[in-house]
Amino acid sequence: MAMNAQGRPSAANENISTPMVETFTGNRALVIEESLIFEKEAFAQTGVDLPEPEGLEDALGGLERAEPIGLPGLSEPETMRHFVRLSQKNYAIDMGPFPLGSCTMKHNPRLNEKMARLPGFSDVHPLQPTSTVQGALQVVHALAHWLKEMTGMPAVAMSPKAGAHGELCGMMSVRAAIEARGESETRRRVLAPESAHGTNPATAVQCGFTVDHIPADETGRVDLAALKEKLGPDVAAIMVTNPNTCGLFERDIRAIADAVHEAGGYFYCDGANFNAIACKARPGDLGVDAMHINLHKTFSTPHGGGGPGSGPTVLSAALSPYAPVPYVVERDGAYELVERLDQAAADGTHADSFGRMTAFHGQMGMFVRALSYMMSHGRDGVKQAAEDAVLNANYVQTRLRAEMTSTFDGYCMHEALFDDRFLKDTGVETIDFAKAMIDEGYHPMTMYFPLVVKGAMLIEPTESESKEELDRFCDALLSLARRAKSGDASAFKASPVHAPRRRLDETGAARKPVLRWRPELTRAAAE
Amino acid sequence: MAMNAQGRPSAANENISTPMVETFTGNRALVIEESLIFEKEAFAQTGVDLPEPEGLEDALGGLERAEPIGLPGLSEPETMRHFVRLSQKNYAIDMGPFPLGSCTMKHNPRLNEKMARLPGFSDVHPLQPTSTVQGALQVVHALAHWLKEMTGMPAVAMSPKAGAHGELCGMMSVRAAIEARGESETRRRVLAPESAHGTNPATAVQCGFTVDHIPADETGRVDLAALKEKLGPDVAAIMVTNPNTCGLFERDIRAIADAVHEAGGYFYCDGANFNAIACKARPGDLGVDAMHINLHKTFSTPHGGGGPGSGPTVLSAALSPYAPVPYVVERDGAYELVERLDQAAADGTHADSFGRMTAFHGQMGMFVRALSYMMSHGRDGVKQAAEDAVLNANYVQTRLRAEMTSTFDGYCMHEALFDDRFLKDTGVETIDFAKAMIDEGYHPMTMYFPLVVKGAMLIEPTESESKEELDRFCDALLSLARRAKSGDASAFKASPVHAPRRRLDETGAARKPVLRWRPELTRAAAE
Amino acid sequence: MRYLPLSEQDRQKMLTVVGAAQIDDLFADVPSDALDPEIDLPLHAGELEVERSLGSMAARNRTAGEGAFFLGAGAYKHHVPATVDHIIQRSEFLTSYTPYQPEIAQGTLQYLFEFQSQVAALTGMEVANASMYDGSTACAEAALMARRITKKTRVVLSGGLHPHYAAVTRTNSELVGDDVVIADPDIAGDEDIIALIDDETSCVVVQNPDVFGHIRDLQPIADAAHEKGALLVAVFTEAVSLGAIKSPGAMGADIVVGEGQSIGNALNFGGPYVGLFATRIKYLRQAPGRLCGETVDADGRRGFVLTLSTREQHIRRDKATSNICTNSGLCALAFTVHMTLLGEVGLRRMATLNHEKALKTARALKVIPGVEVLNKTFFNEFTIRIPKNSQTVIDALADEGVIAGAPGARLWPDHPALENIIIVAATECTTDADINALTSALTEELN
Amino acid sequence: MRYLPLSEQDRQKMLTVVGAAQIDDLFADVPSDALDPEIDLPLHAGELEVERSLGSMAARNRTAGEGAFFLGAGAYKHHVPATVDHIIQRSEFLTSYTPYQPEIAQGTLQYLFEFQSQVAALTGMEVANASMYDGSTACAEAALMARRITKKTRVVLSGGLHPHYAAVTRTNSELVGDDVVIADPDIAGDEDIIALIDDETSCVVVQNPDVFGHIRDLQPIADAAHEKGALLVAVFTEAVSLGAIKSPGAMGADIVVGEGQSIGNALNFGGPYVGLFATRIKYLRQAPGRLCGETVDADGRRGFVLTLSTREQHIRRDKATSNICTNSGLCALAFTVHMTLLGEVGLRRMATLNHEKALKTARALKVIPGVEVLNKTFFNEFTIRIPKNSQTVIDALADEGVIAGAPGARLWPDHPALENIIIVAATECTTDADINALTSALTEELN
Ligand SMILES: Cc1ncc(COP(=O)(O)O)c(C=O)c1O
Ligand SMILES: Cc1ncc(COP(=O)(O)O)c(C=O)c1O
Repeated sequence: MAMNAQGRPSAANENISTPMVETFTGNRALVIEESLIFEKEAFAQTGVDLPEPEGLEDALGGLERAEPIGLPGLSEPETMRHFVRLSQKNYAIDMGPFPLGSCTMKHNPRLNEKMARLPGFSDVHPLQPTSTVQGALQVVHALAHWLKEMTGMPAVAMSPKAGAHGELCGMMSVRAAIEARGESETRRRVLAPESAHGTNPATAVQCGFTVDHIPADETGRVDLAALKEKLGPDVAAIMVTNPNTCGLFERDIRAIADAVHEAGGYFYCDGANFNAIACKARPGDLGVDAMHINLHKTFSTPHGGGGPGSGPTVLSAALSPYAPVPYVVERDGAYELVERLDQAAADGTHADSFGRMTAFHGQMGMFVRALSYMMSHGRDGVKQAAEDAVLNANYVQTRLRAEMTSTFDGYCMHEALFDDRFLKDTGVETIDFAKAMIDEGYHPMTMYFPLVVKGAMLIEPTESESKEELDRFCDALLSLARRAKSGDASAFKASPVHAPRRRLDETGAARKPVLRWRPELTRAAAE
Repeated sequence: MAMNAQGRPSAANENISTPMVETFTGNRALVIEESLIFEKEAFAQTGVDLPEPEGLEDALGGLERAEPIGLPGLSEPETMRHFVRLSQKNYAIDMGPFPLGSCTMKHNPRLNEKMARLPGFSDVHPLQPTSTVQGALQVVHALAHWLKEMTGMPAVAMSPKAGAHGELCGMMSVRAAIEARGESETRRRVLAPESAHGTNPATAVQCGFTVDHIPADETGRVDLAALKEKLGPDVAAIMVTNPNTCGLFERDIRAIADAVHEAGGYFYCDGANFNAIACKARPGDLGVDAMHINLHKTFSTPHGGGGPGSGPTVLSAALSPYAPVPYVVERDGAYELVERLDQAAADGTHADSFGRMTAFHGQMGMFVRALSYMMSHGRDGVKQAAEDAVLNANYVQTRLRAEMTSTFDGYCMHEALFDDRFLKDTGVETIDFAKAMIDEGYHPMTMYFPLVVKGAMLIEPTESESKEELDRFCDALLSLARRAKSGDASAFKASPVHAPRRRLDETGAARKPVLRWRPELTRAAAE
Repeated sequence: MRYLPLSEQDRQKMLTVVGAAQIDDLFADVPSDALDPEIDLPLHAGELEVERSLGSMAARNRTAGEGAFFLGAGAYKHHVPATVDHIIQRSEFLTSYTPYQPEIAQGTLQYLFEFQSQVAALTGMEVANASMYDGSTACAEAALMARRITKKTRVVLSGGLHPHYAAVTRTNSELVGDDVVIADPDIAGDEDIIALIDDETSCVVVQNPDVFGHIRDLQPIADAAHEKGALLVAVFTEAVSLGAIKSPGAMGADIVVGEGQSIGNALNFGGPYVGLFATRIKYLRQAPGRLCGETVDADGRRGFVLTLSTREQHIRRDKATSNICTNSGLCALAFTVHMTLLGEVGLRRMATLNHEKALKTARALKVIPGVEVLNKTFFNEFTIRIPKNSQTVIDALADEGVIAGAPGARLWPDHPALENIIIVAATECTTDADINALTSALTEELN
Repeated sequence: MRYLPLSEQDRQKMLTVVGAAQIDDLFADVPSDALDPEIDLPLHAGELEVERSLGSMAARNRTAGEGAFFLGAGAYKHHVPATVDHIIQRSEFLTSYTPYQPEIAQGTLQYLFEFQSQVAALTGMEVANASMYDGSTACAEAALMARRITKKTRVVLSGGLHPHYAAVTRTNSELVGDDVVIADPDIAGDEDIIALIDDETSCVVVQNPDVFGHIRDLQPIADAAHEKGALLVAVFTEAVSLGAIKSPGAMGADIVVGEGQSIGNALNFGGPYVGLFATRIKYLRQAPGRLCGETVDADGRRGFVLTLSTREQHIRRDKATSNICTNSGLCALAFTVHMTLLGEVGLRRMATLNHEKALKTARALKVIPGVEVLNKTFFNEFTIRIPKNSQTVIDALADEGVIAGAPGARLWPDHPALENIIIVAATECTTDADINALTSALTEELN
């Protein structure tokens, strides 16, 4: 059965007709319907002007592409309009709160975009002679320095392309370390809480490990005693998110680290929630061996509707020898790029590198943005941001507790976790509540994650929200909660009604997948 | 009584309640309500980080500003959100057709924006030594060359800031020429058709002339015979728009020019509609003495919600001596800027310059954009654009004649003129029809202009619209016309219902003008 | 051609629908011998080609950000936050027309209302309009407005008014038969403009800080003008100065006009800029330009519309207060966004920084042998006298990579007395290195 | 701090509401000795200061657009229309999250559907996913997918596969216990990869054009692979080549992966790029990454959603087909916008221009004494052999302002045989002047 992103079914069977005034065009003033580029009968058009080829004799060896490709082309005005109209069907941070727990949707400064577009950064090739890219290498080196300082870790691998790739980097280092110890056959088990993000178990398996669960205690944290039970000579590592996915700081983090180290395992910390503690506390002081940092969360690079991200991974002294190539080293003012394993071995810093994770040197475009953000904020600003993020989350948690049921008592860190107990017997489910938020002008919070909490609603406002904005947000949610309790379930089931689309049939989408414009038509049209 | 932009009352008295589902926030999903920056209680905030002043002793002579100013400051995320939310309440070319007759709302290429932002153009000061701005002067000179070639006129004044300013430039030249002839006391009358754009008579008066009307014939054009009647030794000039504001080409243009010249007057041609004939016909071949060109219409520089524009004005040999300073001359590869009247006199090209119209040298930012457009299109593209613009207008005119009444028979040029006869006895007025278009996702056409046509609807699609887009547009208008005739007037009176706002009370706005946020509050808040 | 959506097939189909055999049937009214002339211009070109040729022109200009730069005199090099340029490029702002259909133009209308409110607060006046072309044309319009209000025909311009502003105002006022008196420039800053005001005077136009940088107390001038039934038109070319100096409104001005480029807008070699225009409510109906006002919609929700258009050309035609139509909308947006980021706190700090940079520059210059700083008071711009022709020195320094300021010889060609002065401006962008570059180059040049 | 909306008063008020005395009450769970460590990093800075320091770093890099540039080998210098960069900077695209709430993410979802459709058409495959990180990681995922499908554990990599791609694929496949065979690079283009395929082989991975530029007929390899129950994974690093060369789908590939940077994306010193991933419907449920599918909403209107997420980590966790979560969404948008502008007509012409520039470059190089062009066939990239160490020559030419290509010595440090080869790429941006600069500099260097 199809699931929505948060692991809950969403069929559009509640066919409550909209009270909207119909129009001939189907448009609603500024909400304009837009067809697919493939439906515009434009297979003979183009929106670029290129010079006439000279008609030289080719050297394609008789393998030229004869058959039509089936790619529509639109003039520039049509193209602009097509994508502008599409964009207007999206919600975005620049429009309002985007309180997705665990996603850290914070403000994306445009200065970052401007800096990343300096030709000196954007128009540089990764394989240019290093003498011609000293400034680019300087950026990588400077960012690495900021990350190491902020985390208190001795090394950082810059090439991972996103958080999950950073997890891969960290766990590959663990795997390499264990192999170096000759224990690769015996140490196969990785422990992770059930509340972990899906990428954690998926990563462990991709590194050839098996996954076993760490039980949680009633306060939403790792159950230290139970963890110790689970530890043993077959445990390669634990993967713990801190602050964890319930928005809580793992109080026993040092004891956890000690226990794991005692058992001969490594401590992988999922750093997706680093925004809560950046410049407030350093993983390096807490016994962590590896942690990825989502630059697209903590350090303000835009999510871009799903990516690109960047996941530099800091490593402890124990794991740093296994870090991937390439990496940048500075020797009296000059920056060098270490790409070769023999160089690495000689160079010493990452003597037993496990190899290469990606072509080239990582997400340079994101590095520039993150560095621009860090320089702008400085250590004082980053710390203030962490404090404001935590304060905002607690403010929302406190205000919403008036009508909603929060899962754990006490303060939270950067995100506030609620469950669906307050909706009991209302006929309204978490997903209905979330969809009703859409009509009110808000993006829903993360739903049904972490999986350990029934009907979870995980709210992360980040530091980018003003008090005024948070108050409006809380007022709206409290009103919805009251309406739900007043027994107006049908309104929730029908929602959203004001969005460009009402609820979509995800079950149907998965049952008969249509994943591209009908190829037969493409071909026909192209011929 | 207040008038709407096209000279018709628009009171919001038809208080038909919307059938919309109410929300607690007043937002409707992606349509988000936004308060004024002044209402955010942010008089002590700022969204910029500036270094600490050193605290030097000032040299302000005791005139420092002590009292609070009352300017709110918002953090960067709040600022971004504020203006993004506002922007989403606008319609724009990039969203769909903007068929405002006489306004030439065509595609604005982003290449132009990119070029105008090259630091070499945007970060250059108008008073730099000319040796340091040769490239900037080259742009002015190159654009002037394109304009003279396309119009077949010997001279062009580049400094006018918009079309109306160009009219001023042209009529000032006329005034100067007449003074040079010693007739400034006698030649005081300027003739213009009633169909003329308001800027024409306003400009004439600003130049110290009086305005008299040129009668039109039943085909919507200047009545040549009647014009000759009106001509005389007291006539300084005629101001005729060609193609005219009914979207028709003045067939007798040469006869008109001859008649005026015979009478000792000059022929000012309003070039706002030049898009219809650019590279198809040259005003210089038709007897024109002066014509402004709206770069923000014909040459694709963006309207920007009301400006900035640019109105270079081409001049005949008879008027070119009186052109304003400054202007650019090229002497063997080097560009010079003639700013002084004595230089101009010596230089000879504009020996009797009437002086200066503006500080500095005109709308450089617009020059770059227009030149970028011209180079991209080339003479062939500009001509094709004129042909497509005229074809699109005729296509729309032909299709809409099925249900709507077009004012004149035969072909039109770049815009199609309709009137409200097809709405007779329906209870629906031109303005109601236009507002209903808004719900259908379209910006209305120009209404109630030209004034000579009752309930005028002037539709200018421009060459930027695809056939597909025009067909959708026509289908929508034809459906509305049929609905109007079917007697569904109340729906029209109630429209728009889907827009961010319904009809606004313009009458009330003018009766008790509120033109700024309440100052007393500003002051209070600031204190 | 990439900007043209119609395909050849489309054109044929459409010609058939309109019943024309070929396109030129639609151009039948054009004299046939004038149709399709030979035009000696290039054919269309791709983006890459256009970028290369315009790029090469851009590369021939020395940018303000490139090194030591002390040129002001009506346009100023300030830092504009990236947010500003991002917002003004949003399709919904950039590619919309004048907000004549308020139901789908609230974005433009609300920022215009905010712009008017900011300008009114900044100038200390009661109302402001939705912008003019630039400071100089706003100045000319102010003189014409004063004429309409006072029904008098003599315009008195201070010698401290930017010479371009004076020239533009004269051109326009003389057209309607006014006589225009321009006081002699007083570089020492002791101009006695009051003496020139008489009973025929419609207005006296005074810039503050004046073009030489002197800061003036406008109150006495306002009082004198009012006594004679004339209006005081206060002018500024550096909007940032209003963050440090007493507002013209507080010093009795009746109309305040100025250049808004400094806030949110780039130098752009002189344009587009944004003219600020503010006045007192009692004079409102004589004001030129667009006005945005608050109102309600059919559901009673607050909204904004263009209002009092009975003053404007499109309604009142030959009785209009001005012929202006298109104004500087998008530049006004840039102004509003930047000012929203600054707020009072940021503007005041920015002003202080500008003043301090100028103080340091003046301090560094006045010790150079031969250089005389003429100002007792100034904001971020002041005047020096040197023993050589200013244009010659400016050009020489430019070759050394230093843009030293605005030469009197260029701004006042017919005032030999001003031949040897340079107007020097500093802003928050000025660095100590810039100041050193200037002083050493000038020292060099002068001995 | 300009990014933080809370004022000090706000913070105080909010602390009161949450019932905390000071902010650190909220951090009580953090070991107190670890709280608020000394951190040796700079304090916050203004935009101007940040622009200056990052600007000076940028100024230290030689840009591709600056002069003669013939470097490809996995990343290519193409012209990207201004429209592309404008659209991807729209707030609604740039600052939105993964489209998990389809009702307010149709913009992202529809372009992803269009992207998938374009990629499928371009590769000649039945389905494509919503993007991977880049070509190299897509290649590694393809090998893992082949393993899941065939249940075999031997991965055969062509010697013509980009060495970085080979390294990444090996790293990942070996982790799950596969054995990875990499054929020796055959610079002449006569590699017999078929000989390496056996019954244990899960897939054979072949790049076309290969890293040396040779164009290969994949059909025989596909047939041989299928015979042994192995899959053919076809790889490309230059997406533009698909506008000229027979599609991998038409030559029997089972999985097609490649780098999409060439369309719509800048060089960016190596990232972010966009990995393209396409396959046959029958293998769909083993595919990694997000998929966007068509459906209807409650009113029956067409809409799009992320679908088949049961393959993905957030649902299937340790049974997921991959751990990928964030992908290259915005780069995919850039690809889609540029491809929409190009269309088939534009893409084919762009490809022809690229090929012709390469033909001219090869023609000019092969007459240089000591230079040997090794390719019989190529698209926009080919390989030359020179009598000197390639890295040395490349560095020397760089000092002359010419970026001549990718040195074999750098890409294959452990293959002395490849020490003297250079991989030379040309694109539509290459000019005759560039070619002349290259030939004269190289001639110079070689004698
Ligand atoms: C807790 C956690 N871990 C890991 C990830 C994966 O990061 P990415 O999406 O950058 O691969 C995420 C992001 O959703 C996350 O929230
Ligand atoms: C016919 C006509 N003339 C003159 C003008 C004035 O041009 P601008 O708005 O650029 O001052 C316009 C623009 O609306 C116009 O349509």
